[in-house]
Amino acid sequence: MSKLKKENKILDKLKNVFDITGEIKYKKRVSIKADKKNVSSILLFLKNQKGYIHLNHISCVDWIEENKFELIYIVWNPNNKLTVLVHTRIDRENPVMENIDTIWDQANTYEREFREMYGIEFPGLVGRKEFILEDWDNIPPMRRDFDSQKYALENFATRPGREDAQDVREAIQKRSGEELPDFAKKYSRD
Amino acid sequence: MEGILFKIFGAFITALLAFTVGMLFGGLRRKVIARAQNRVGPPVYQNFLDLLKLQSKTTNIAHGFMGHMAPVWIIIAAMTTLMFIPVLQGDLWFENLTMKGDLIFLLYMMVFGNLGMALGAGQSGNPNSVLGVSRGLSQLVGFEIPYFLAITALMLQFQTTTIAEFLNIQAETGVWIVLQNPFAFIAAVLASLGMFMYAPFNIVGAPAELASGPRAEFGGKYLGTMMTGGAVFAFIKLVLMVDLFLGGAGNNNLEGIAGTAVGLLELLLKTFLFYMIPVFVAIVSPRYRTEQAIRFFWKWPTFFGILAIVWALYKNGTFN
Amino acid sequence: MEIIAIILLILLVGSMLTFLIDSFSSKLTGITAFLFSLAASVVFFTQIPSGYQFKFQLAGLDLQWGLTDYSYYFAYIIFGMSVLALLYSIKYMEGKGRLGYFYGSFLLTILGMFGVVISQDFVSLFIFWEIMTWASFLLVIYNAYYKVKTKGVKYMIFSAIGAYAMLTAIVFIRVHYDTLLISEAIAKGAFNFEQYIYIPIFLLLGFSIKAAVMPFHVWAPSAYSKSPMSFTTIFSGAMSKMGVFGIGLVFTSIYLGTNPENFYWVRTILGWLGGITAVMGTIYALIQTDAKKLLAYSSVAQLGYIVVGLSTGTKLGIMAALYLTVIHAVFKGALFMVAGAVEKQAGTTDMTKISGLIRRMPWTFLVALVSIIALAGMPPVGGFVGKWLLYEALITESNNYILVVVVFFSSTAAFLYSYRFLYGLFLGQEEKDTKDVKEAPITMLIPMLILMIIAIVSGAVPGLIFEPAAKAMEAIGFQDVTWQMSSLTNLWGDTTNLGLISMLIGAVFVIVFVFITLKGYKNTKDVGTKDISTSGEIPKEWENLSFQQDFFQPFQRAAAPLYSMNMNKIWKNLGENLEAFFGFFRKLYTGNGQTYALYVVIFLVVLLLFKDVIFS
Amino acid sequence: MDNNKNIEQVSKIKTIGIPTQEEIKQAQIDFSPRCTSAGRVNDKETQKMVEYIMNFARKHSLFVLAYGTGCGAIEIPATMTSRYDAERFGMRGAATPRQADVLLITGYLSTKTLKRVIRVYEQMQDPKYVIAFGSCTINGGMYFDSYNTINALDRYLPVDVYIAGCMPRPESVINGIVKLQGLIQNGNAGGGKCYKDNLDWYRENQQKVIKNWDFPDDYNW
Repeated sequence: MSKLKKENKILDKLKNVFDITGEIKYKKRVSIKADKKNVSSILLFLKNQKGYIHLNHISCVDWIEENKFELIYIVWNPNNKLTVLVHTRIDRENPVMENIDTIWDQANTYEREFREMYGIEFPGLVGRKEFILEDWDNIPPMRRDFDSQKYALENFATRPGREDAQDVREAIQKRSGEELPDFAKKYSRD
Repeated sequence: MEGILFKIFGAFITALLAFTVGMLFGGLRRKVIARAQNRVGPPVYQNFLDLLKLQSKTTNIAHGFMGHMAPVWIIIAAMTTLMFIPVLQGDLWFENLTMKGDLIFLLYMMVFGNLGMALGAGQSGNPNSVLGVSRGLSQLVGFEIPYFLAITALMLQFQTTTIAEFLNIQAETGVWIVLQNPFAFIAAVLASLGMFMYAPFNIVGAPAELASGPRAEFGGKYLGTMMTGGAVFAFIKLVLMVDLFLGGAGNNNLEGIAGTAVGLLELLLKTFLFYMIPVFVAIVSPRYRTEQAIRFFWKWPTFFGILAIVWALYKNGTFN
Repeated sequence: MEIIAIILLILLVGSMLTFLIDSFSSKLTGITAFLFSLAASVVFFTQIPSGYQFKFQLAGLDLQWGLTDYSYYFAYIIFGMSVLALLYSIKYMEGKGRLGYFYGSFLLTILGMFGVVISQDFVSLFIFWEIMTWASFLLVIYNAYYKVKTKGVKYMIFSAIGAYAMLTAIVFIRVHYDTLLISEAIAKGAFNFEQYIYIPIFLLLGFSIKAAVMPFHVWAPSAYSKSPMSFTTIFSGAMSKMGVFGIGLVFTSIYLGTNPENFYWVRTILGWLGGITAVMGTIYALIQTDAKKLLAYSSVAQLGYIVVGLSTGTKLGIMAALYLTVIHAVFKGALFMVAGAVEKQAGTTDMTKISGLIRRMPWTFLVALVSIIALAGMPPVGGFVGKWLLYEALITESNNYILVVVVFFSSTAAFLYSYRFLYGLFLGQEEKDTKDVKEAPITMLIPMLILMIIAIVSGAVPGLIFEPAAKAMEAIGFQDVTWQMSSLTNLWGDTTNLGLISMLIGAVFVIVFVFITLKGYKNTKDVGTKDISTSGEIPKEWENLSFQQDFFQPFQRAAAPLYSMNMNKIWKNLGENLEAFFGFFRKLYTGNGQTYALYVVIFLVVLLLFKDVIFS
Repeated sequence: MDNNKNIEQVSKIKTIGIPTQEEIKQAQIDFSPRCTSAGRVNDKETQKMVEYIMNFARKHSLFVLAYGTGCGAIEIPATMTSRYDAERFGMRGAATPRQADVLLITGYLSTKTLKRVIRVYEQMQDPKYVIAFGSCTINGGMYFDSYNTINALDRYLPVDVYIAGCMPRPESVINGIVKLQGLIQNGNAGGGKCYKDNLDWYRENQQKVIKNWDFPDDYNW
C-alpha cells in the first residue's frame, strides 16, 4: 500500500472535499465516480489546486440497459504522472451536461463530437452544429439503439451477392465441415 | 514581294523548329529525369501526345474574357520574341527580324506572356491561381536582377545591344563570350535556373501545394496552347543563352543546305547541353520557398552579375 | 489686351463664375468649368505661337511672360489633361457638395500651373507657384474629415518649405546677379554650381518637393489618394510635372555645357535620389490595399524615373524624362480616372472589399488594362518607349551602371503592383456586393478612352511625342536632337523598330485569337467565377475567395530590410525633436513680470560688459 | 431499377442465407450499372482515322487526378515512382480536375466525400474516365454496414474500370490502367457521355444520398 502513496493521497483529498466514491485502478491511475453536478468543480479543483493541467480525453459510453450515458474525463498531472478518471452518469432522455470548454479549450472538440454522435447537449457550446456528419437526419449514430446496417440498407444501394453479418468461424465450419477448436469456441459470438 | 513571302515562309519554318525542338526537349527532360530515378520513363515524344490529347478534348471551359485570352498572350510573346532572335547565324531562313530589336525589348517581351497568363489566372477567381501568380511575380523580381546585370555587362563590354551583333563579335574574334566574360555567364546561368522554373524554383506551379498554381483553371485547348507557348519559350531561352554566350550556331563555311543542316545540328547540340544544366539541377533539388528563392537570387547571382559589370568595365577600358 | 492675359482672365473669371453659379444650380457648375477650360485651351492652342513674349512693368519690377518650346511642351500637358479631367469631373462630382468651391479651386489651379510655365521672371514664377499650391491645397482638403485635414497640413508644410527655399534663392539671385529674369539669370550663370552653390540647391529643393523626390515624397501618397480622383489626374499628371519643369530649368546651365562630365556630382546625387524614390515608391505601392493609395505611391515611383532621366544630362536621358512626363500623365491620368470610376460606381476602391468588376465595367477594365501595360512598360504600348529610352540612356550614355540596376529593379517590381491593381479591382471572384454595379457614365468613359488611345498610338508612333519633346530640348540648350517617327535608336546605332513590333504583335494576336476562339467554339463554355476547382467544394454565395490581404507577402519577406526604412517615421521624429527644441525657447516666456525685468537687466549688463566688442 | 427492390433483395438474401446461383445472376442483371455498354463512344469498325489517332493520343496520355480517399491513396506513390513507374504509360499526375482525364477513386467514399467527388467529376472535361479502386467502391467492402459510407460507386458515377482488392497492389492498378487504355482505343470508355445521357438517373441516386443538395442547377455539359 505504501507504493501507492501518491494515489491514495489524491483519492483521500478528493473524498474529503467532494461527495464521491473512488478506487485506485492500478499504479498511477485513480478512478472516481462523481455526480453530474460535481464534475466541473472536481475538474477545476484538480486543475487549479492539484496540478492536473492536462485533459487527456473525454469519452462517452452508452449504457442503454441502464438508460444512462457515462462520460469519462481523463486528466493528467505532468509532475507526478498521475492520471485521474472522473466518471459520471447522465440521463439518456434529454441528456444535458455541463460545458467545460472554459476550463480546457480542447474539450470543445470532444463535446461537439458528443453533441453530434450521441445527442448530448452542452449549454453554451461554441461552434457549428454540424461537426463531422453532413446533413444528418436520423437519431445520433453512435447511440446503441441506432441500427447502422439497417440504415445502410435503406439508404445506400447495396450490390447483391454477398452475405453480410455472418459469424466467420461458423461459416468456415459450415463450409468445411470441420469441428471448431476449443479456444475458438471460447470466443464464439453467443 | 517575293522577299516578303520568303520571309514569312522563313518565319513559319522558325516557329515550327522552335515548337518541335521545345516539345522534344520537354520529352527528353522527362526521360532524363526518369532515367536518373532508375525508371523507364515516358517515350521522348510523350509531350506531342499530351498536346494532341489536350487539343482533342471535346469540352472546354473558360473563365471570362481574360481567361479566354490567357494562351493568346503567351503565344504572342513567344512568337514576337522568336522573330527577334537569330536562330542560325547568317541563314536567310532563320534571320527573320533579327536586326530590328534589341535586348531590352526582348527582356520585356519575355515577361509579357506570363503577365498575360497571370491576368487569365486572376479572372478565374481561383485563390490558388492567384497565390501562384503572387509567388511567380515575386520570384520574377528575384531572377530578373542577375539576368539584367549579366546582360548589361555584355552590353557595356561590347558596346552593342543587338544579339546579331554579339554573334558577329564572337565569329570575328573566334572566342565565345563565356570566355570573354565568365562572370556574366555564371550570373546568367544561375538566373536562367529561375527562368525555367524547374526545381528548386518551381514553387509557382507546385501541384501538391497550389493545385498547379496559375494553370489551375485551364484545361483542354487552353492548356494545350499554353503548352505550345511554353515549349517555344523554352527554345527561346536556350537559343538566347547559346547566342549570347556560346557563340551561336551556323557559323560555318559550308554552302547551301549542308551549311544549314550542320548549323542546326550544332544548335541542337549546344541547346541540349545547356538545357541539361537546369534539368540536372532540378533532379537533385528539393523546393525553395519563394522568399528563399528571391534571397538566393539576390545573393550569389547578383554578386556575380556585379562582378561581370566590373569585369566588363575593366575590359572596355573605363578604368584606364 | 494681350492674348496671354486673356487666357489667364478666362480662367480667373471662370473660377469666380463657377463659384457663383453653384449657389443657383450645382448641375451647371461642372459644365461651366469644362467650357471655360475648353475656351482657354482653344485660345491657347490657336492664338499663341511658340516663342511668344509679353513684357510689362509692375510696381517697378520688369516682368516678362512668354512661351518657349520647353514651356509649350508642358502647357500641352496642362491643358490637355485639364480639359479631360474637367469633362470627367462633370459626372464624377455629381451629387457631391460644395461644387463651386471645387471647380473654382480647380480652375485656379490650372491658372497657377499655366502661370508657372509662362513665367519668364522669378517674381511671377513665385506668385503663380503659390497660387497653384494654395488652390491645390484647397482641393486636397475638399473631402474634409479629420484625417484628410492632417494630410492636407502635411502637404502644406512641405509646400511651404519648398516655397521658402525658392524665395530664398530668388532673393539671392537678385542680390548677387541683379536680375529677376530667368533667361538673364541663366546667361549670367546663376544656376551654376560653381559660384553661389546655395542658389541652385535652394531652387532644386523647392522644385523637387513638388516633384515628390526622396526624402520629400512623404506628402505625396496621402495627398494624391485623399483628394477627389478627378483632381488627382491633374495633381499627379500635370502639377507634379511642374517640379520636373523646374528641375529641367535649373539644369539648363548643365545642359548648356553639353559636356557629360559637367557637375557630375550634382547629377549623381539627384539621380540616386530619383532611383531611391523609384524603389521606395514601388515597394510601398505593392503592399497597399487601397487602389488609390497604390496609384499614389506608383506616381511617386514614376516621378523617380523622370528625375533619373533628367539627371543623366544626356540627349536620350532628357528625351526619356520628357517622354515619360507625357506618357505618365496619360496613363496615370487614365488610371486615376479608372479608380475614380470604380469609386463612383462601386462605392469604394478598397481592394479587400471589391473584386471581379470586369464583367460589370468592361470598358473601364479595357482602359485599365492598356494603361497598366503602359505603366509596366510592356512593348506594344507607349510606356515601353519611355523605359527603353531610360535604360539606353543609362547604359550607353551615362556612367552610372549601378543606378540602371536600381531602376530596373524598381520597374520589375512595378509588375507586381500593376498586377495587384488589375486583380484587386477587376479580376478575381465576383462578389455579391458588386452584383449590381453599372458601367461608368459615358462622359467619364470618353476621357479615359481618349487617354487609352494616346497610350496605344504612342507605342507604335512615338515620334508624335518626340517632335515637341525634341523642340523643347533644343529650347534648353541641346543641339541636333535626332528622333524617328516609329523606331528607337541608341548611341551605338542599334535600332528597335516599334512599328514593326506593333504590326507583328497585332498579326499574331489576330491569328491566335481567331484560332483559340473558333476551335471547338460550340464546345467552349464560359462559366462564372464560382465554378472553380476548390477540391470539389462548392463555394457559397457569401464566401469570399478573393486573395487580397498580404498579397506579395513572399516579396515583403525577402525585401524586409527595404521596408524597415520609413521616411515618414524619420520626418515625424524630426518634427517631434524640433517641437521639443522650440519648447525650450517657449519656456523663456514665463508670464512673470519679474522674469522679464531680469532679462532686461541681464541684457543691459551684457551690453555694458561687451560694449567695446559690439560697438567697435 | 429502383432502390427499394434492392433492399428487398438484400433483405431476402440475408434471411434465407446463401442465395442460389440463379438468384445471384438475376440480382446482378437487375443491378447492372448504367454505363457498361451504353457508353460506347464509337465502334471499332466505324472509327475514322482521325478518331483513331485521337484515341491513340488519349490512351497514351492519361492525366490522373487521384482523389485520395481511404487507404488506397498510399498505393499511388508506389505506382508512380521508380519501382512500378506508371509514367511509362503516359500517366501523369494532374492537380486539378480541369486538366485531368482520369478520376482515380482510391477507397471508400463517405457521403460527405461523395458530394465532393461528384463535383470534381463534373468539373473534368470530356472525354473523362473513372477508375474505382478497391472493394470498398465495388460493394462497400469492410464498410458495408457503415451509416456513412456508400456501397456501390457505379450508382453515382459512371465507373469505367474497377480494380478489385483490399487494397489492390500496384500491379493490379497498372493492370486496370492497361484495361482502360484498351477501352479507350476501342472507343468503349464513354463514361462521360453516358453520364450526360443518363444524368437524371444519376441525379436521382445522388440526391438520395446527399440530403442537402446545393449543386448549381445546370450541369455544364
